[in-house]
Amino acid sequence: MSSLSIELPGLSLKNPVMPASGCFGFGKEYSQLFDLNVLGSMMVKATTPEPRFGNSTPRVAETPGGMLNAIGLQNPGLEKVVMEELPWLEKFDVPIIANVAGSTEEDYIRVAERISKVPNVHALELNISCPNVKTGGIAFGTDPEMAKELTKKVKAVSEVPVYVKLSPNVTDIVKIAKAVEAGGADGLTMINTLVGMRIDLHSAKPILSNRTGGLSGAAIKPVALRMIYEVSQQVRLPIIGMGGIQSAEDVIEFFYAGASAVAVGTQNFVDPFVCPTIIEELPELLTKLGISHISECTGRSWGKHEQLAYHRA
Amino acid sequence: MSSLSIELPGLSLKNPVMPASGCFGFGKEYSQLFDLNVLGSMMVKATTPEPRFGNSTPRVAETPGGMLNAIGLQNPGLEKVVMEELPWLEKFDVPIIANVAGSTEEDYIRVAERISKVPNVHALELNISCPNVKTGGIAFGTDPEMAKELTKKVKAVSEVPVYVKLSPNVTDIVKIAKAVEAGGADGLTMINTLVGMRIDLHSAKPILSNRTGGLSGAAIKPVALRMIYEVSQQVRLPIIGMGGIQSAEDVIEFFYAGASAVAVGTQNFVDPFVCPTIIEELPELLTKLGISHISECTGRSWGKHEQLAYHRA
Amino acid sequence: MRKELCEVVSNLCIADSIYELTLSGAMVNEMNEPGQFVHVKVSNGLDPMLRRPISIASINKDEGKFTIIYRKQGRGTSILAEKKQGEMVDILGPLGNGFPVEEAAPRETAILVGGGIGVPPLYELAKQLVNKGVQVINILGFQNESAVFYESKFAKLGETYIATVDGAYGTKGFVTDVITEKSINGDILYSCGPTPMLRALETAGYAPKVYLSLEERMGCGIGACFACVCHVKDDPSGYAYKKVCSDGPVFRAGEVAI
Amino acid sequence: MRKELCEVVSNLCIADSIYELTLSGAMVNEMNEPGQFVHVKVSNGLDPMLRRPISIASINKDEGKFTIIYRKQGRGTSILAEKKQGEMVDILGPLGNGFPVEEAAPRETAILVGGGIGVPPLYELAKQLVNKGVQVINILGFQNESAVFYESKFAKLGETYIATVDGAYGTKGFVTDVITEKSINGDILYSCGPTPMLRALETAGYAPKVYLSLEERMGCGIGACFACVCHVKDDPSGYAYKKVCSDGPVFRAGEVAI
Ligand SMILES: Cc1cc2nc3c(=O)[nH]c(=O)nc-3n(C[C@H](O)[C@H](O)[C@H](O)COP(=O)(O)OP(=O)(O)OC[C@H]3O[C@@H](n4cnc5c(N)ncnc54)[C@H](O)[C@@H]3O)c2cc1C
Ligand SMILES: Cc1cc2nc3c(=O)[nH]c(=O)nc-3n(C[C@H](O)[C@H](O)[C@H](O)COP(=O)(O)OP(=O)(O)OC[C@H]3O[C@@H](n4cnc5c(N)ncnc54)[C@H](O)[C@@H]3O)c2cc1C
Ligand SMILES: Cc1cc2nc3c(=O)[nH]c(=O)nc-3n(C[C@H](O)[C@H](O)[C@H](O)COP(=O)(O)O)c2cc1C
Ligand SMILES: Cc1cc2nc3c(=O)[nH]c(=O)nc-3n(C[C@H](O)[C@H](O)[C@H](O)COP(=O)(O)O)c2cc1C
Ligand code: FES
Ligand code: FES
Repeated sequence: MSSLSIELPGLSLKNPVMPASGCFGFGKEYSQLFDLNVLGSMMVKATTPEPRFGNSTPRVAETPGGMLNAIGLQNPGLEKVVMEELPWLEKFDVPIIANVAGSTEEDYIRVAERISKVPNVHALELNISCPNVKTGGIAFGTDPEMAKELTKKVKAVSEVPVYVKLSPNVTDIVKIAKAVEAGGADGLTMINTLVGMRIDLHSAKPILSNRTGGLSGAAIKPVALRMIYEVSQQVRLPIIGMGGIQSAEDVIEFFYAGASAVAVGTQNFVDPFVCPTIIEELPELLTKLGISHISECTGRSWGKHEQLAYHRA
Repeated sequence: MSSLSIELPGLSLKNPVMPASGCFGFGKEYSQLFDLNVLGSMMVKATTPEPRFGNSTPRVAETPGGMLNAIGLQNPGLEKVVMEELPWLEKFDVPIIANVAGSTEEDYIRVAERISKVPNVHALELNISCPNVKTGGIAFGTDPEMAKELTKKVKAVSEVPVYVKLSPNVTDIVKIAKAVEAGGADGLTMINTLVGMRIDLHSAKPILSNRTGGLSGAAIKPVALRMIYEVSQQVRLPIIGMGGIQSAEDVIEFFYAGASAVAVGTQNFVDPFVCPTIIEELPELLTKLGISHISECTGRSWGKHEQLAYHRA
Repeated sequence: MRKELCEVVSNLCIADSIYELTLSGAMVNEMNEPGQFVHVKVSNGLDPMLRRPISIASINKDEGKFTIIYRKQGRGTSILAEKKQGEMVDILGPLGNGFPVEEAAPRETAILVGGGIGVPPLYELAKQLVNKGVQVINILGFQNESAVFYESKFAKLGETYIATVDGAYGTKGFVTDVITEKSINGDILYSCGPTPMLRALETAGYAPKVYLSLEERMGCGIGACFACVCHVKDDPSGYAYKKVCSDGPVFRAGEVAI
Repeated sequence: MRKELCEVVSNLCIADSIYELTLSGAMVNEMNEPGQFVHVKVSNGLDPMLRRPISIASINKDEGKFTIIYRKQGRGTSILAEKKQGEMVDILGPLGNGFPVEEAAPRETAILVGGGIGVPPLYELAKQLVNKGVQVINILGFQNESAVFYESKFAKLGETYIATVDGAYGTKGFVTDVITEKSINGDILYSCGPTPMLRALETAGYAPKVYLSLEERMGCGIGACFACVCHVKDDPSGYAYKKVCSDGPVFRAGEVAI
């Protein structure tokens, strides 16, 4: 048995490391650099019912230890994702987590229903936390009642387990987590980006044409860890953790906080090989730390690891 | 007329740059390094009615581009601050902003009433946003109604203008800002720290003995800018901006976002001369940008500068 | 495309704030088109975090070297300017699609129009065109005299005109002023430079075929993050797009909205 | 106390992961007490951000140089280990209050007990004590043989015993085992090292006067941020405190809770 295999609702993963949604497209580009088969899973770009162009450029800005993005959920639309992007990924032995987005409840339901039927989609990630679109997105993720209702409705139509992606831009993330748990979510993914901004010194105008954007990268790691630490102690759902992960050490820190798997976002842009590198380094790091299986790390900072036998593959 | 002088409620400042509360003690230590008279103002360490020891150590942890602190409002208590610390500062021509903290409404009122009578205290900073204490602190800063009531009560006893320090750990910071405006605040200071966490790789325990702490430093700059940008467009109160400021360029960015003055926190630890350096560099930077007075920068990113004549000294 | 630690062969200041960095690495063998770029990690660690896209200015396959030319500007390029011979720099490349040399036939005339830090990729282009027997006319615009670089290198490859904004050197004004003044025309025009310049060239009709290299803020640099998209011109749906990093940075004039 | 760019004179690996960094700078003239420390900015910019506190191991006023010895551990000390001769390092110092040399009278015996990276500040202390005519006995504990450093330097100043945890070199066990085994006693004991070691020494009563150097995570390093406080011992109010950075790092045993 590998020290990295993980069982999560809908997902039998050879390892708990995957690229985060929006930071890896639908895998094609990175497949030119390494064999995608090494990945535990893959969170593909958000899909909406219709194709979207997203926001005007500039869409990214650098910040200290991080970056802002305001892509605005650009994607080729449900039809193309289901007919072209996902089938292309079938040649890899990688269960896909499809990121579901929209402006209205109906949008989410439409995408979830259809995309959850695609054979290599093993789970959905309900994106109720995108800060870069005018309607939908984060509005669902900051209101517990809306989050719960949406989760329920998506659960009702989805053929695969549903993970809900939480926004960190809330006063009480535990409240939202409990609401989506009550709505029937199978798991959580957290965190999406913090809303931030940069202003150009010379023009005095926001660098992003959308003005604000989502802050990601190493800078947000402590916020992600804190939220996972809090939520993992209050809900029973497994958490796929993300937010600033750069290294195998970071992965362990996320597990200690309470995560059962992790996703890597921004760091793919800095080092396109970050996922395979982390996957390669993890077993040795575990040995060094005297840990026989990575699942034993989950929640260790607050003493959860004793209860976790069921997580192992 | 200097290009840096600024008039704010209670504060006639030779320049708009000051150390942030908790990052400069009561000035004594830094006075060994430079003449405090260069400072526009000084936000001194939080004061509570009784002396406080604060949390156990470790109280600080480094994070990518930032740091966590969980000091827990350690301070010598109202009596000593009023009788020793503040009088010591009288030899400097620097109006002091006293940071007022507590566990209960009564605590805040007691400190505010007494400290606002000290001659060199020209304004209060109501700290309803400390994330590192079990009672009070952030609880007031995340509930609009409580924030408003507390502001009202402190205003009723204070002999100097009251600035309220906002917490970024909220879903809607504009709502809190409007509440304290309705409560009679004279200004806002923002932002306090984001709640974050780090876990030690070897012990698997949180690095901070308080487990979570407040994230400050460059990493949070984009979050601070975004919140100041949003709030400054929705309330009429002047804002003293802070969060990750490291340079004169950063100061201008905060003004563009909507700040009328700025405070520098964490960077004092990295470079104890950061405040005098920024103050020295600002006039030249303004010239380079073709700006004759720094107050013209306030809110420039959203077009406020035309209305701002009244801010000038 | 590969990620490689390339060794600094030299890093020279060749004009006011302009640096010429020559690197050696195996990726040279994959560099085929002029106008491609590399994505440079200027420092280990976080500060700064993102890679910087810089065009390939010159390729030397025999010696396994290539050159990039950049303006020292913000934090990233300032750190790059400090690199010393023998240091290793983390490079992702070659990236994108460059200028189509095959679109110019031998003995045809190609007009190469560069503005500021848009000049560098035209140098490798000029070399390859001349190699193929195409006649090149180079029109290079700079802010002022101290910013001029590579004039003599271009002059060796073909007629070369310089424009400076203040007129203290070369023609006063913009590259378009040179073209009009000297009544230059050709079979094909290639250009790289500031967007207003590219817009002017797109509509001016100085040549039947026009290729433009665009710039956009980038994340991944390889087509995965959707940071650098532009609209396809005359697209009724409004959601057709091209990525500057992987579909471009060079596009045929009229292909995308600039 | 001042902030100064100090030049690297040398930076040598002297034991497994242990580096000896010699710097030159005017702040040497302010270094009076052994046991003070400097606050080191290991890189420009953000990565890492905070300064690192490192004890002063040796002061050479004549040549305007001082030495610090550190274990390469995390990101900060790893970057420090890369510094080359001639590079400049941003140092804030000297900071804190060191070991009181004046508490030992000539011809008295001082026991110096160091553990691991607590050993360095004892070297300057030993020099100053010997200079004053105090007899020193050095007891230095290390993890294992490859971590041992400065043994011969200490031996030149006085009787020197080494303890290693695995016993492959010197006495097997802890520094306290050496003291017991050799029945060492003296008029004054100075120590720096891991907290459990300091605790053991505090209560053991090996000498009538005991001074201990503490470690704590720091922010400012100068007494302004309250990061590094410890409780004052036997304080009924519970809020009396000392700051390790500015009141310490050296305290008389019994003064603060460790
Ligand atoms: C395809 C392409 C080719 C390029 N070729 C060259 C070249 O050959 N020589 C050259 O000097 N410059 C070139 N540039 C521009 C170069 O990328 C920027 O000058 C550089 O990124 C600035 O980095 P900085 O750290 O100095 O500036 P900062 O302002 O500190 O950079 C902050 C962030 O903004 C981005 N950014 C800033 N300006 C630009 C810009 N003009 N274009 C894209 N991103 C920007 C940076 O990459 C970084 O992410 C090219 C850009 C692109 C897209
Ligand atoms: C007064 C004093 C004197 C010291 N003298 C020496 C010395 O002479 N030689 C030596 O090798 N070490 C000494 N240390 C310990 C040294 O400060 C740490 O080893 C160093 O900060 C680790 O930095 P890093 O970047 O390698 O580790 P990281 O773990 O990456 O550091 C992360 C953060 O934790 C802090 N930190 C980590 N370990 C310690 C520690 N043990 N004490 C305080 N802060 C820590 C760092 O300063 C930094 O802020 C001393 C500490 C203090 C307080
Ligand atoms: C360029 C970019 C695009 C993103 N697009 C999406 C998206 O489409 N759907 C989504 O749920 N999250 C999206 N995210 C958020 C990431 O999936 C991730 O939650 C966040 O970036 C934090 O992780 P990181 O710090 O490792 O990047 C995007 C992030 C970036 C940087
Ligand atoms: C060590 C430390 C102690 C702080 N103590 C206080 C405090 O007592 N009262 C307060 O209102 N804010 C306190 N803060 C918050 C700062 O005043 C400031 O709002 C925050 O650090 C963001 O600014 P910065 O990024 O420039 O540090 C403290 C911050 C730090 C790092
Ligand atoms: S930069 Fe990522 S798609 Fe072009
Ligand atoms: S480190 Fe700031 S008070 Fe000691």
